Amino acid sequence: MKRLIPRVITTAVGVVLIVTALVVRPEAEATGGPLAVFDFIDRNFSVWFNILAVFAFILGGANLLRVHLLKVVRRQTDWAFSLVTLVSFVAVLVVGLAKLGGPAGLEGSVTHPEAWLTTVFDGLYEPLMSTLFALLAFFVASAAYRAFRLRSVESSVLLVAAFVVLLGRTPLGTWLSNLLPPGLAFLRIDTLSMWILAVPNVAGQRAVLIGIAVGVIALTVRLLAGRDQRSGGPA
Amino acid sequence: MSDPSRTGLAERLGRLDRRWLYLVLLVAVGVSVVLRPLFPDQPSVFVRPVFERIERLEPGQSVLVSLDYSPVSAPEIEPMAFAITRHVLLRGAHPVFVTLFPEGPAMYERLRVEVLERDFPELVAGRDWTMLGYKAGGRMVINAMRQEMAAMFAGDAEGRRLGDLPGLRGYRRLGDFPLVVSLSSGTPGLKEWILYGGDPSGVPVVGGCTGIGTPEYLAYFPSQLQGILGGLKGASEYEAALADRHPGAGFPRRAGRVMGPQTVAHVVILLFLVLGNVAYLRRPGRRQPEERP
Amino acid sequence: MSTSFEVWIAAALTLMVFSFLWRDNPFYKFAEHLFVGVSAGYWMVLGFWSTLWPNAVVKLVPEAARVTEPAAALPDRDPLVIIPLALGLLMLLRLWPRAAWLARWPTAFAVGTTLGYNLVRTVRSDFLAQIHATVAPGLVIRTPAGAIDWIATGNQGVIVAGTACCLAYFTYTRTARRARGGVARAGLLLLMVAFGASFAYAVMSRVSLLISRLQFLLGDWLGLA
Amino acid sequence: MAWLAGVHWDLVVVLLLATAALLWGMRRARRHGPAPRRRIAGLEAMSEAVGRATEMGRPVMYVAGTQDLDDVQTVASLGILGAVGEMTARHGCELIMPTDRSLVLTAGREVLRESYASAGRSDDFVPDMVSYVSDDQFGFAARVDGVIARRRPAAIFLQGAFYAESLLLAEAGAQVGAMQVAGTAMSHQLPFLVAACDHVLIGEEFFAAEAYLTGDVDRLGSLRGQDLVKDVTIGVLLIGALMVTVADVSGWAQLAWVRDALLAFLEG
Repeated sequence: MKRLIPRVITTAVGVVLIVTALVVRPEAEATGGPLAVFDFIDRNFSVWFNILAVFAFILGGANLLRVHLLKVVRRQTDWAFSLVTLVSFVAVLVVGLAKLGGPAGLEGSVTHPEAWLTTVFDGLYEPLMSTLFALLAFFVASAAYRAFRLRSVESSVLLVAAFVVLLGRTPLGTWLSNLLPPGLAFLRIDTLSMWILAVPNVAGQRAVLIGIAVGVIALTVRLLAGRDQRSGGPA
Repeated sequence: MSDPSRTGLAERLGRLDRRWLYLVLLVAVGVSVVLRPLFPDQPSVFVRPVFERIERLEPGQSVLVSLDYSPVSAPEIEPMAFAITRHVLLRGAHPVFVTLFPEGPAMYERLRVEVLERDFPELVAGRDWTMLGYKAGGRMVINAMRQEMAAMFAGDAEGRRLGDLPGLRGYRRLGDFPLVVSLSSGTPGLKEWILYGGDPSGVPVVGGCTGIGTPEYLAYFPSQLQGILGGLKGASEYEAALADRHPGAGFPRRAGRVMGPQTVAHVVILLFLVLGNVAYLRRPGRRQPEERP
Repeated sequence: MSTSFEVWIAAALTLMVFSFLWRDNPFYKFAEHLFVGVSAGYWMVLGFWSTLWPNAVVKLVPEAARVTEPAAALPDRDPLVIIPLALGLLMLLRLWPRAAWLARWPTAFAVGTTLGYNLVRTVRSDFLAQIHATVAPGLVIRTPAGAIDWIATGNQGVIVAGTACCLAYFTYTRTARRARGGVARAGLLLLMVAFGASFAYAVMSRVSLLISRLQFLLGDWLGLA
Repeated sequence: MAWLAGVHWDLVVVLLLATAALLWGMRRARRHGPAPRRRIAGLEAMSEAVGRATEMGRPVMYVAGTQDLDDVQTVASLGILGAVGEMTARHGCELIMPTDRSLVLTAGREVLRESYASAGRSDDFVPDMVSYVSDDQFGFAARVDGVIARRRPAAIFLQGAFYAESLLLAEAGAQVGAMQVAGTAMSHQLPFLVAACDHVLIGEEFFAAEAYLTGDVDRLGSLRGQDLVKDVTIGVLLIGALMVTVADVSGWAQLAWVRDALLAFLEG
């Protein structure tokens, strides 16, 4: 029983939603009858999932507090930094849940321009986020340096395609292309790089997407048919 | 076996600490952000037809320019709108603006203040250029304009009647225009102008789009779409062509200035690629794991 | 140089994060731990006020709507939100070992909804739509005037054949895979072209993020640019 | 029965045919044993990487993507996690799994508890091997990069749905010399992972990983069914494109009718 019930829940919910997606046409008016049930399911299950996900925050938040509190209490390495996490986490929770700084009481939006939460977002969150994002420029450079080598046929192809497109996006590429005689104009680097993106790249992306869809179908059928004796139950 | 000193260099390059790469990239981009260098640029095969089309306009002809973008993509598209508008006016032609985006009128306002009024103070709205405004409906708007401009627009955005607008005299439907320019960040935009405007009416369509969106439109080039400006690079190429052909005008090169640090970064990364491979090919024996601090 | 307190804070945080490029260090650790605390709290607050409050609390107790909007019309009561709330409570039973097996139910519900919602959408937009896009233009492309556009025709041929080759690469059964050896290999090489090209193409947008960060540091903060 | 007209019959047909192919593959595998499979280097590398981590006395890190449990890739990733968990349990190797979603935290713990139990090492299971960081993609990446720099895992598995943070995680791993196996169906992140990781499971390979790793007969059988579906797809692509062309060029009315029917079917 302990294993059977979760399996039944997964299968029932999954099958009902698939049938719903096959039957309901969102643009059409609900016509009552059997469709009313599917309409209800279509509108509500995703909301329920979201409620569940927010409810799970209790577990996530508890885990975050526990891990960092233990570090502080046990004076483990870097415990002082854990204190930074604890203080900032609790402070933001209080500021946000009590809607401090905005209109009186709990009225108005939590992201009101005058709310303290907005100040926290603009002053701390935003600069941290965009700097982390900017680190990517460096990581792109070092990944390119390491990976794009003439090691095998595959990595050479990767290198050449990347090289052509990179060069095609600079004035240098345009300048070099001008050295080509008119008869070889189709080899111009800017033309070539656009061609790579518009033709082989499209073919590759399409095949990847079609393959993924086949994988998703197989995963869904296996899990819903209960043919997937996963060690961890349905999940 | 090659010269030992060269092998030594190659070996050191191969085991180069990644932090040197970071430092070189940081300094190169940082310096170019401060100095804002302007690199010579030239129109590619995609941009040149757009430039030549507009260069061939007769004084007094009207061009339909559709501002199909929003503030989000303005950093890429707006320099194109500025450069093309300047070019059209420089040729003595008459731009007729429309927009299929609800944010389009705000984009036109920026264009009016920063280009029309600043660079062409002697020109007058309604007489030398026309803004018809925003209409919701995407491709349906284009369909209607193909039949009859008046069916969609009773007048311009400032309330002048269509019949009183000199820029639309003799332009009753889309097919009467010598050229349609769509500056587009998505849907509705360039694709709709090609499929519902250019293809059925035969009017030549050119356009500009974001860098990410470019490959999608290449399928229509060069027969259905006669030319396209792709992202900042396309805008920068156009600005360079404009400065080259009309050196006296002295317009600012907005995209060209941002392209400076971009180009520097690309060249640095290209250099890394070349150095990495030189080191790899010159190394004696098998590949060793690179040094990790 | 800027005189704004906020600009100085943002500049300090920016430098702390960039210091990770050198090595892990106390400044990065500070920024990292601050970021975790602030962002975790921020998302939980948003989750509470934008999902849990309107979709669960207000639907159970309509009067609660007046807490955030005193003038609001009271919505209908929807007692069925008890279901997700009950599932949520079951999840908390994980903390009590003897009832821990009940905590599997909410996970089972979550997995069921995921599979159910995604299958049909994937089949439509990733499977059928991609096949349609490949097949619909045919193999011969014409200009609007009716003449054959040889360049576009060639490109379309490459796309159709290339898609087929790449799909052949994903074959798992060994005998079938051997039979199409060369084709599958061509597919892999084509995938490598696609990956190399889109990597290089994305470099530009990643670099522009760095440029805007450096513009902030060198311009807004130091006043150099 | 007017509502029957609103049913997406083309999708029904596709789903029924695909399901039939998958069930056929499973039945065949049960009767005759699973068909021999081609090697997927990334999957062979996974157990090698766990062994290497054990020898070096350094942990294994598992990241199940950065999306919630409402993404199919996260569900697929939990299946791979189950197999990886059994490997680390058998080797007695430390496993760390930071998550950015609370639902993935609880589901990940359920999966690992089971795989440690089935490896006979229930006592080694510690709930805290799975931890929650932050729902923010970059807050999560900042933390994971820090953990990678400090704990220096010898093996890192990035399996699931990733966005821009993919390269932030993969480069941090490369810098400490970890052996990295990534797997994702996010086509726009594949180029970065291919560049930065030792092995990458591309798209469908990622969904096949669980079958390969567990060696389960039904799952391996369904791979055979997947191959059949792809063969039919390749046929539709080639024959369809050819037929559309012939219909356009020849102008035969009957063929034009077939072409329109096929395209209408594919349009959904």
